[in-house]
Amino acid sequence: MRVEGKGIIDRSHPLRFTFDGKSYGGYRGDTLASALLANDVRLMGRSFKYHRPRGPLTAGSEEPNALVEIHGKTNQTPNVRATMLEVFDGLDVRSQNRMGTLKYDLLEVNDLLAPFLSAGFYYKTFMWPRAFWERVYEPVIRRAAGLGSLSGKHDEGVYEKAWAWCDLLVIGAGPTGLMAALTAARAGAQVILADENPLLGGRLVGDGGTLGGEPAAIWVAGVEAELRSMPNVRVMTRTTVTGAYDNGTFGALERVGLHRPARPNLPRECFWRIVAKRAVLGAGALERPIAFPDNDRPGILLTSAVRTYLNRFGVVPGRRVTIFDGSEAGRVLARELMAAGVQVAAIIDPRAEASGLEDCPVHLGAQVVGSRGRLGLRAITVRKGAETFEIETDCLAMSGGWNPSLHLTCHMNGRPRWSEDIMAFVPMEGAVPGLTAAGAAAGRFSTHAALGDGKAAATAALKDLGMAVPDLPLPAAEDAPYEPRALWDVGGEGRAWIDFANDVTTKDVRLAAKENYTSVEHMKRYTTQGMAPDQGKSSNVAALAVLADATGRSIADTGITTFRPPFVPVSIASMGAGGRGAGFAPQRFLTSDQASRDRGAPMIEAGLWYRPSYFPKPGETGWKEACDREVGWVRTAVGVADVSTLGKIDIQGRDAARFLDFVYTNTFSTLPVGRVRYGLMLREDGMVLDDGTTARLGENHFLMTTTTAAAGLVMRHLDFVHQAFCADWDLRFLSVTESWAQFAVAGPMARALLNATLDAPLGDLPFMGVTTVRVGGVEARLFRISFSGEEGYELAVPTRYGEALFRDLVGRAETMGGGPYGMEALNVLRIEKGFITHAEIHGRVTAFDIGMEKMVSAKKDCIGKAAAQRPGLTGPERQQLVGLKTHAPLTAGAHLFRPGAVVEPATDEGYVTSVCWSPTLNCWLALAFLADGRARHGEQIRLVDHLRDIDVTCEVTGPVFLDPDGGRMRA
Amino acid sequence: MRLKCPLCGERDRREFYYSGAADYLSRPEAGAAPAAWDDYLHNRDNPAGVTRDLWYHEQGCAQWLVVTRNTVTHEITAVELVAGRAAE
Amino acid sequence: MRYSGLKVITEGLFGNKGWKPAWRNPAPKPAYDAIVIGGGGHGLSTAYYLAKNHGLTNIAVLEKGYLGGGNVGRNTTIVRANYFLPGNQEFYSHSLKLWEGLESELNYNVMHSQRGLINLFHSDGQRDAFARRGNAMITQGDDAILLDRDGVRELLPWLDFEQTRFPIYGGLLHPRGGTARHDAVAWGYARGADRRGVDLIQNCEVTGIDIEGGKVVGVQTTRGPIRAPKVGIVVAGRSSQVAAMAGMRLPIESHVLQAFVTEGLKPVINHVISFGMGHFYISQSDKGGLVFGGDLDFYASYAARGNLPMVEHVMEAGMTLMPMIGRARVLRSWGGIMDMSPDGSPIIDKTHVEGLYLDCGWNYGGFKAVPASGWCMAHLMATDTPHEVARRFRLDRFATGHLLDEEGTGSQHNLH
Amino acid sequence: MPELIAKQAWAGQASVTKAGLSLVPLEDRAIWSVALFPGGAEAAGAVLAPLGLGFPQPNRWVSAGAARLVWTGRDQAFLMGAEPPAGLAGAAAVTDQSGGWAGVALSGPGLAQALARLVPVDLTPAAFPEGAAIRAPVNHMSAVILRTGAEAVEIWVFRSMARTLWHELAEVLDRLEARIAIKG
Repeated sequence: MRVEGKGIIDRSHPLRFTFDGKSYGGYRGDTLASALLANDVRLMGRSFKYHRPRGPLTAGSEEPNALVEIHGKTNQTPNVRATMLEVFDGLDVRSQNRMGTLKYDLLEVNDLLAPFLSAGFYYKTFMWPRAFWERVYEPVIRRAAGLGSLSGKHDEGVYEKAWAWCDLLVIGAGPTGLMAALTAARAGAQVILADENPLLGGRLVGDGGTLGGEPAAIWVAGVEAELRSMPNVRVMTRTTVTGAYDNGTFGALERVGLHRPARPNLPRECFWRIVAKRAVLGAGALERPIAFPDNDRPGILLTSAVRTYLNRFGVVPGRRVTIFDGSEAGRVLARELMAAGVQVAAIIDPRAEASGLEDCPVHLGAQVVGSRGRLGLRAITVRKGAETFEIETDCLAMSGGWNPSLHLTCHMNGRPRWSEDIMAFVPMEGAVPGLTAAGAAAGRFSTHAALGDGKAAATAALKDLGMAVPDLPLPAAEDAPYEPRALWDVGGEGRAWIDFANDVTTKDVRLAAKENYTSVEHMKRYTTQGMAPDQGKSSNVAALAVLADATGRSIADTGITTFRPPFVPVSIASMGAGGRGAGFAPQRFLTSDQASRDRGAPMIEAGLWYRPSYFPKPGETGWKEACDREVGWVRTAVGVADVSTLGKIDIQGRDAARFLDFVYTNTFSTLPVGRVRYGLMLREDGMVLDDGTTARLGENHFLMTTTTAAAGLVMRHLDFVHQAFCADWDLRFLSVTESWAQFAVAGPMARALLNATLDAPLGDLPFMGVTTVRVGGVEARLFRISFSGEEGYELAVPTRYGEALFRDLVGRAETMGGGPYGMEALNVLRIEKGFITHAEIHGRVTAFDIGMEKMVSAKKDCIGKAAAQRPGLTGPERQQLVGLKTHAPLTAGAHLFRPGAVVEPATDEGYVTSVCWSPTLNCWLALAFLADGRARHGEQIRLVDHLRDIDVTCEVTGPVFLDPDGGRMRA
Repeated sequence: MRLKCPLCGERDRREFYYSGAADYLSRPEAGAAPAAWDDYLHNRDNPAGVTRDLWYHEQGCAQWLVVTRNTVTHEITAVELVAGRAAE
Repeated sequence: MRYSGLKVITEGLFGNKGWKPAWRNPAPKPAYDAIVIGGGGHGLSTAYYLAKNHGLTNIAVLEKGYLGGGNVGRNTTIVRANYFLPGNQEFYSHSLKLWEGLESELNYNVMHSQRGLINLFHSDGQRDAFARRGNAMITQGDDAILLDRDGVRELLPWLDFEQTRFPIYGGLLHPRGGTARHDAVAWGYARGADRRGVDLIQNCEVTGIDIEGGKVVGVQTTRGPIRAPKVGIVVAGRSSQVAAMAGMRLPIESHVLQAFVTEGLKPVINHVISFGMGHFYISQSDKGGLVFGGDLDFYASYAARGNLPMVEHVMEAGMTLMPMIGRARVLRSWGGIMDMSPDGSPIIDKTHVEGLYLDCGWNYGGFKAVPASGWCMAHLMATDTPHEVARRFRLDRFATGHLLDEEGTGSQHNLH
Repeated sequence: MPELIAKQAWAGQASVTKAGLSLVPLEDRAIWSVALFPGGAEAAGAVLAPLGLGFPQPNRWVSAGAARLVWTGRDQAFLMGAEPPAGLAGAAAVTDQSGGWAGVALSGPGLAQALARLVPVDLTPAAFPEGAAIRAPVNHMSAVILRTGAEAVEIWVFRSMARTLWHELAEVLDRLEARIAIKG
């Protein structure tokens, strides 16, 4: 119910939302949980395993129970914490993990079957009959498990990623964080203050006490105003720091647009990478529940949560409140409730001696040992000595003490230390270099300690950074000593929940111990404690305590499981922002791109580039027809193709030739100026890295080409060889791939086309020659090289002329009975000629395997030469490049067997790497690797492709099918 | 993780390519015994502690770097240019 | 104690009070017939098969932490036999067959779920490479189906088929591929080994290997010296350190591999799916979490934790391939320490020390290998001869060039 | 004989103003890589001095009139907006990069916020002052970024990636504008 006069919600902004189709009212500033509780709705979810009715336990991001689905126009978001979801007009929320309605969930039957569903039960059954696992058991289990649902539709939401840098990152804007931020801000440091709530203040908001003699909210507002006015401070609300990574890098999730209706271009969330020189962890502490039978009913909350609902939202989750708390905090809550006109039925205090309270019965030396109420709390059972009695209540506030929020200090393997003083784990110092835990996060709980700690942590950090720090006065604040509590489990027969989210009870932990899953990690994994959406935030210590008790060890000796990033769950979409659609990798476009698209060419991806697959003509039925036509053009007339994607590396210096001799297997120092040579490059392990041609443009000037796919790889390799082994040589090189547009002109009429195009007729340019020419007045480079086997040239012009030249060349080719050709034709042309690509040089082949061992110069060392001589890389068992020829269709990826042999691994002799239908030779061709293949030309071999049901016999040939002497290229 | 490139300054790990231990800098002489090549290419101290390894500032200055760092804590204690070694 | 559905019911009716410890906590004896260093998946299965297949029961597993605390408890649980190089294909084929009988073998439900694994491809070249793989798998006796784009769409209609950056061309479906519950595998082998008399000794770190005259005679541990004529090193993640105790320098570099799990969700992904153009693979656990991962962080590390660049890369790849998972939230990320070898394949071999054996270099393929690795390591330790399906996993193959490089990326350890 | 019409990297691309930021495509200009050979610094310096350009320190750029010399790597700079003077040849490898790069100018009060969405380097004025130039990624693309004014930078990427660069920057501006709208 809503309490008048309490809370800092904006009552001037009423709004309406729906929960499970029913409309409710709330105010701006409400969370879904507070708004529903204000409407007396306590039941908000169903538990994971037993489908127990559940309401909120907390008022924060650690909420284990109140998880809901948000439904939008195009999508839905599962597992949203009702305690963090800010309501807005039109918000459509539905409960999840139920079969039927939230009130009548058919899977509640699991709760009756609980005796058979104890920890790890599934490891002991469902084993027979074997085939039933995938068919019966697993589908049933899977359907029952899980929480909310994804829609199965693409997430069309907008997400963002960003970077931020600062001197000091302050995590949490409670008293610790505010004081730390203010100290650093006044010192002039670059400060980022991040808090996951929409409001600053932390527990100062939830507890609503005083500071410096005024209501805490006034002090908070003053600090906030000052911080927001300073250019060196960035205040990030709704921002949870989710992970601590190396060298001062933090991940943080900002909920940018989740608290309001969707708006075009407005990110839902932004994932921040914050780089901080120093950080202060002022994340506060999380309160612990107490395990007693049936402690999970809606209406049973943590003391701090009840206080937050009262002070921040003006809401009480019931009308008759009881409090189970062994500290003065319970008394404070009782007074606050009574002052607000709420009835407090009783305080149950396990301590034998403690203060009383006016107008409220206090049961000392008592414990809550049970509860009643199917869909929400109606009564609790209290045991005091030998006596048990029931108290009617619809809201129980409980507190088992506090755990410092030290999660981030574990992200880099820091191991928290058990403190008997506060009966809790405290952070290991220095666990995250540069980060200091302060205030409650360090186990110092009073407001005064938090303020002082925040100031001290900031001061130390700034001194580290060499900055002068002003001495800020601390406002007077509560400084009560912390009363450590060690009541984890009241015992008793019923099921007492430890991990609400994963339905783990004290019995489960004890069973794990009994079965010798006694390592804390074994217990966690066997019971699944701590593996639910809340990562065990509220259950961790209680589980350890019960395990310690069951195994007769201390908690310190039992140890703790590790908290891993992220601190709160983070959407895949936010951390993957930018990946959707085409954003995963940059798109690279050729200068001829538009010209190719104008001709209807389908574009395919190749090494980030888009290249035309083929150029369709009206009346053609598919790619193959177009491809055959384009191949025909090159074989009989002339074809033009954009080959600008090949890597081009400009190499200069007096030692350039010497360098090429070192990185290529063959020799380049002997190459005359004006000539081009094919080169083979190895990795240091002896395998072929890449191949390509290199031209000598001048005595000390070379131009290397690489394959498209390996361009970056080769550059990195050359940089390594240069910098590691010959940095002092007279040598520089640079990629010029982007500076030149380069077009292959190939076919019997290539020279005629060039003569019509170039400013001066082409003289006697020999095969493998290079020269400078002019085209349209523009200086260009002309290489006489061929990847088709025909008389071929590659004409390169500065990139800005690429599109014009392509259109011109294609236009002229068409008047000569040719035209443009795409990747498909290019592939057929090269297979007919036996030229290899990365289909053949796939990283497992040597120069020997592809028949190029003679290209490895005996006269010099080169990268990869030594390792290539290992016995396993040169023996007869190596598979060698061959050609295959037949009239039946072939497939790449098929394997080769001797005709008549049984098809089994032992008889597998090789595989096919590339195939094509050759319109030139009117048969199917393949390149393949075959054991001892070079000695087997002329043999028949059986090609088996199980996947595509192909089984044909082929003739083994040399890899060069067409014009093996190369007469056409040299024509 | 951030590396302080001697030329570009401190940069995020995503700008760098990693290739392995600094052993790759000690290339055997041509004609060295096969065992020397095996060691060079394959065998590693692989310490759980301080190591020296090779990083390439691919998205920056294109320099190869020798980084001294701890494989357990990820603490980085030195970053040097591979090309600068000759001048040492 | 034998586990069964009936046992679960009777125990349930009587308050679950009769369950017995899954294994004992024995004190180390002064000597054993054989010692397995490492109580992870591979070590436990080695011990199990030493006892079961070779009758060696006076043996101990020495674990410095808790059983199953290494990579067997921090992987993405994928089980498959989709290798194409001789040496790998027969080994993983054997392993998958062992998986298929593991529940009844161990009387422990490891939840091996053969839900099918789909490797997507995004170009003609990738299709050809996967076809080569699929044909090798079938020749080996395993299963594979080549799906075209429509075939993939039928199974996974929610992939982004309109995505233009790396369009989906098709996929190689391996129907017998799937997942298993990782911890259960370690626990099942542990319980099975314990029941056959093997001493599983936790919190017992090996600090030295005793060698006399070229023969192993025992080990030094934090719980005292233990003698044994045969010692197996099965400590992926720490192989270099333990092998160094015997004077060996291994062809291993240790790297961190991250993995991720989301909050529980109702069933939405029924296969194991792998992206061909970025580092991303995913499945959904029986509990409902999406379990996924990518590639190494790529720098040598023993920290068992990673950094954001690979986290973001994996998430971006996921959003490229299947944007329907965008609103699932990552609950936890973690890292394992991978023994990366120079060809991406493992080592199961004798060493230069008589009686000292090595099982390491599992790169990030160790989980699915757990049964066969133990089977073959046990065979090697018991008979001093390599098992037929593991005979190519030699320690000297890098020196000799008899490589098993499935990725084709060469001797750089982190590229496999 | 063909008439080759040069095409600008950004032909047809209009400027965008949004979220207080202005995104303007830059005209192609002469770009020459000047990479010093070992020991070539002095000789190159002597040749460049008459142009009013000293060889820049790492992460800096210098200018004289329309000519700039921008650090781009170890002993390497890009000469932009001018043809290389004769005489550099023996001292440095000189390579034409003109037309191989596409540049945009981004300016306005939200500059640092926009850049922080794509570049993993602190480009706030204190860390990236006037006269600074760096090699850094813009999302997944390699780039050269120059501070050209108190609230202005130029970003140059490979020409083939121009469309991707534009798309990513335009998207950032859209989102910043939407963020501004809900603040108001």
